[in-house]
Amino acid sequence: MGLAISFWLLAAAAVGSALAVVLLRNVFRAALLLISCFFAIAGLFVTLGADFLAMVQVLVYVGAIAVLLLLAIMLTREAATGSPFSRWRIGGAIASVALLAAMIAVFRATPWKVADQSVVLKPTTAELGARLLTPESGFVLPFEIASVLLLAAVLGAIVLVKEK
Amino acid sequence: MADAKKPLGQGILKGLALTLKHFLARPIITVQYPEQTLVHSRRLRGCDLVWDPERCTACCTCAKSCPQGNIRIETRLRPDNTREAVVFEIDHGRTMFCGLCVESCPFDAIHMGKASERATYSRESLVLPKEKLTISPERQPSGYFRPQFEAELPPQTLLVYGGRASEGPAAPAAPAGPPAPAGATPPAAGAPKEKVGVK
Amino acid sequence: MALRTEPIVVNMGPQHPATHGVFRMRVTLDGEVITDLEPVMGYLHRGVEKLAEARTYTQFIPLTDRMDYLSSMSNNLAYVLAVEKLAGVEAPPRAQYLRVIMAEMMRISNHLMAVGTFLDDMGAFHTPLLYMFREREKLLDLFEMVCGQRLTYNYMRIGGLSHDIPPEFLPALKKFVRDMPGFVDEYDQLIRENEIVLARTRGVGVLPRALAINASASGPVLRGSGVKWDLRKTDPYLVYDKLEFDVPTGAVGDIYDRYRVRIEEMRQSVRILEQAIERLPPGEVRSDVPHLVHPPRGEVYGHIEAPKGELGFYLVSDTGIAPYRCHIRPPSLINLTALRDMVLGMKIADAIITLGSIDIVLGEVDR
Amino acid sequence: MDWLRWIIFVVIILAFALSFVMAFILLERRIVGKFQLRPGPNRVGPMGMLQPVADAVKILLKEDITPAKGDRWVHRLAPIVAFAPALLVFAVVPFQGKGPGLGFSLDQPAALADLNVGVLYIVAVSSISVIGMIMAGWASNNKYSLLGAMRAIAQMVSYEVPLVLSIVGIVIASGSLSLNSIVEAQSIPFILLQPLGFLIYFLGATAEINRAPFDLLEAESEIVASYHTEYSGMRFAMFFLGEYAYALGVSAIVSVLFLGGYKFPFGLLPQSFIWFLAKIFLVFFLMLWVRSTLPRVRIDQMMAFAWKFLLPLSLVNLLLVAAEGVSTIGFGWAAVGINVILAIAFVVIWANRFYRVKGVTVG
Repeated sequence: MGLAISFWLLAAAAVGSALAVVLLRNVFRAALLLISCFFAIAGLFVTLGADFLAMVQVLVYVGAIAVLLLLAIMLTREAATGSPFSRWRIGGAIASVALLAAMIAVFRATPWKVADQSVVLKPTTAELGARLLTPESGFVLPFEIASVLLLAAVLGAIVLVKEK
Repeated sequence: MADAKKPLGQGILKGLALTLKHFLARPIITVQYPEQTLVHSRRLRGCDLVWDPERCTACCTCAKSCPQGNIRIETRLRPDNTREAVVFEIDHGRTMFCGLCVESCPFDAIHMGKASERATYSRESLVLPKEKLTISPERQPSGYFRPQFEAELPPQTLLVYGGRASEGPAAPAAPAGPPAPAGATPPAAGAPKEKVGVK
Repeated sequence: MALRTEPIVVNMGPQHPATHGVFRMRVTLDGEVITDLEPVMGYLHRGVEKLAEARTYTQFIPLTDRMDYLSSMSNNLAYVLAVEKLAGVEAPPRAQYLRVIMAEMMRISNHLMAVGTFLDDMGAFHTPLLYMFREREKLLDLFEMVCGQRLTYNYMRIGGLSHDIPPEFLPALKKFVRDMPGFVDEYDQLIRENEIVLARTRGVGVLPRALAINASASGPVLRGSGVKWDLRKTDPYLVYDKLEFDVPTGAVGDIYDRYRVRIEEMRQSVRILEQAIERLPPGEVRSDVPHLVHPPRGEVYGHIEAPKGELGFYLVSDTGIAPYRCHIRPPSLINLTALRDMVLGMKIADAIITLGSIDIVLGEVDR
Repeated sequence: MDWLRWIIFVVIILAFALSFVMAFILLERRIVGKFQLRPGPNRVGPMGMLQPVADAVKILLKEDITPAKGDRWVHRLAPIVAFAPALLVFAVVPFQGKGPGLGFSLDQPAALADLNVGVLYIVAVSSISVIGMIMAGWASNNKYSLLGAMRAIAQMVSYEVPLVLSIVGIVIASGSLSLNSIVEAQSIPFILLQPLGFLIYFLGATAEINRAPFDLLEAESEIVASYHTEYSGMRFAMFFLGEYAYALGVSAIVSVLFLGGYKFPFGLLPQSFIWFLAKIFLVFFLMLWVRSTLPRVRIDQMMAFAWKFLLPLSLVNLLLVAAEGVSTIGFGWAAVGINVILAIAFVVIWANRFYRVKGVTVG
């Protein structure tokens, strides 16, 4: 019961702020609402019993990505009055509709596993770690590849900045 | 120039050691003003000018010597052919207490006051006519350019001696090196209020 | 799409915590880097030079107190020396020695304030400042003893001093002179080798030697750039030629050098004080100069090594009781003109401490 | 009755946080005053104890100003966003552990929620406050505020990295993300076991909460009051209290992670929240001591310090702890000896390297 109420509240908050992000003219406020959307999603993770994921959602999306986004906006001129790229409006609309269609198609095609009704709140961190890093689970290679990829990205960034 | 060969971080550590030493060992050096006061210099040019009508011959030297033109005098010839000041007015809000009038007075009729607490609520009340300029218990002259007063005033307390009086054999021998603790320790709350010297 | 960044123009002052008064800087920033700096002054202009024309020579002395209010005694001294030169009078020997004593006490007091506030600008949360104020208060006490006030002394007179010192002055000064080197060591322990101070100040706000000379800088700013120029040595006045002292100079001309020069000058001032106390002759402190001086027609430029640099008074006399024209060469103003060259390409935080290291007093800059 | 427990703890945490924040404000001024040979505020109440109250009353009576061209709503919300995370941190801080203690015994750890992702929670929550600062900096329509906010971002993003890496060492040593388990795991306080980690965490946290010598964010000599230049009255007070609440939070977290929280060192005395509070004061005193001695670093030096000094050292620390974890050394007294020596060696070597490199700090 409590979980259901919080789910609907968080879902409404997430959808509402997501809509506001798209519709607001003021980019800075849009970015702030994006943050609130991230929070709502973190809350949804909590209702699903994914505590680790919720914390990482806040840490990564709110603490890092959103902050960098805000930095970029602050460095932009006339951010308050809207995007200078509005003339690509039609193309943007087509792209988003296409993306939406693709996503709906994928959603419908995926065979979703439905958990049984009672969500048990138990620590997930250890299990996640085991899933990621034990040989049996088979995620070791992807995990390592991801880290190599990140390293390459970091090095690339350094090389790009280094020129002067 | 700092030596680049010294181990790194020792500068910061030395500073930290010094502040900690001060934190632990040094007494508080500030004077807790309303409870404690230091005795001013005997030559203090306080925020007052004191006028002695008995001695004044209304010669207006003070008014002429004032850089601000701040002393207003109107004089009158007495029947015995001497002069007296009918109006003698000083705007204490405008004077800069340079003391030139005191210095120039040939008859020692105007003195610097030794008061230092003269706050009022209005500028008008700072314009003092001659009735209010005379010597009174709260308007005492200081020894500025008046050696006859200077000798009677108490000696100044000096922070060099840790807030003690400036003369006499009691002046303590200097402990070599830093520092001289000054002032008494601040009174703890509720402790009897301590008076160092006079106001 | 071309990437371009726009500079921000930040207006610092006239009401700003770090501009030491009502000084204003229009700083153009590229991120945190200064690309342009335009000093704007005049907020404290009181027309002191014009006021001099409406005062007698003596009456102007208290107004000089209000120029560089952190070294009033030196202002007094520079002015009375100029007038004495103009009127052709000289102070008696005792007065000359006492003037040296006052000027050197003033130099210590001013440098304590300069270094303290400069470290404050660097963010050292008042601790060095308050340690330095501890000693400055003692000096102010001594000034109060001789002339009755702690800030605006009005102690020098044309042809001498207003009074002789009280008998208890010399013992107190001796005690101060004995203690002071220990305190200077304490300041050194606190900040001299502090790595943060070194990192912030070395190589920052550099005023090269040639530029310092061309900008007509003087005082610790010039000596920090490695120029051994001190009017006490190069154009001795009073009895400085009879006293032994060194002129500390810096090597690079950065902020650290200026800070070190000030600290070393304090030590040298203590040395001068020791000698001056020892040799202080008895006698009069004021030669027989009438209250209203009528100098002969002519013009004169008198200058001294004030704590902040060369303080000069240019006076023209038309034989009247007041100067026909008075012009002041304030060291702060001239040193300040080099600010822009020192800070271009630096970070905004460097500009603040560079300004602090020049040691300006707006009362003097704007007069 | 879970909800009853929650209400009780919310009240306890609020009372604890607010009273300690008040105490910290007073203590900071008194202690820094003592460092500077002056008494500090001692006028209001006995020993100046009512000074924070007087300040609060004064500040509440001030007019609440919003800049005319600022973003009104963002400007109003910013202090709340900046302040709230400071209180949220305390939700997972254990005041006393399960079992018998000094005076009374508990059947479960005294924390609002002993989250099993407690450490992550703290890191996540404390990274939110920067958004409040950005909002304030943006909405004030003031260049000082904007510069301050940009500094805030640079500072937060940089220092988060070594900060989290140093916590990972703790997590490896204790084998848990729950703060209570971390305290329980400290039969030897982690400050001895991981001195390098403590140094990195303390320096990083000092930077994150903008205290000297990393208080660039509110370098009043440069950018006046930074992001809260345009704030007044109640809203300014929230920023101000928030800063102290973070200082309290960091003191509490350092006590929990490195000093053994509510445990008396080496278990000589029974556990109690008293030790925890004492440790908080100790850490705070350390911050004040540093603040009253050191001048401020410059922005580029601060960034260099995070990336070129703290980050490599935190990686070294992580490697060291991990190696000890998998090897036979384990986390006993042998590790303490090795780590203390290695920590000093690494810091000295790396500091020399960092400091002497031309163009890094010495121009």
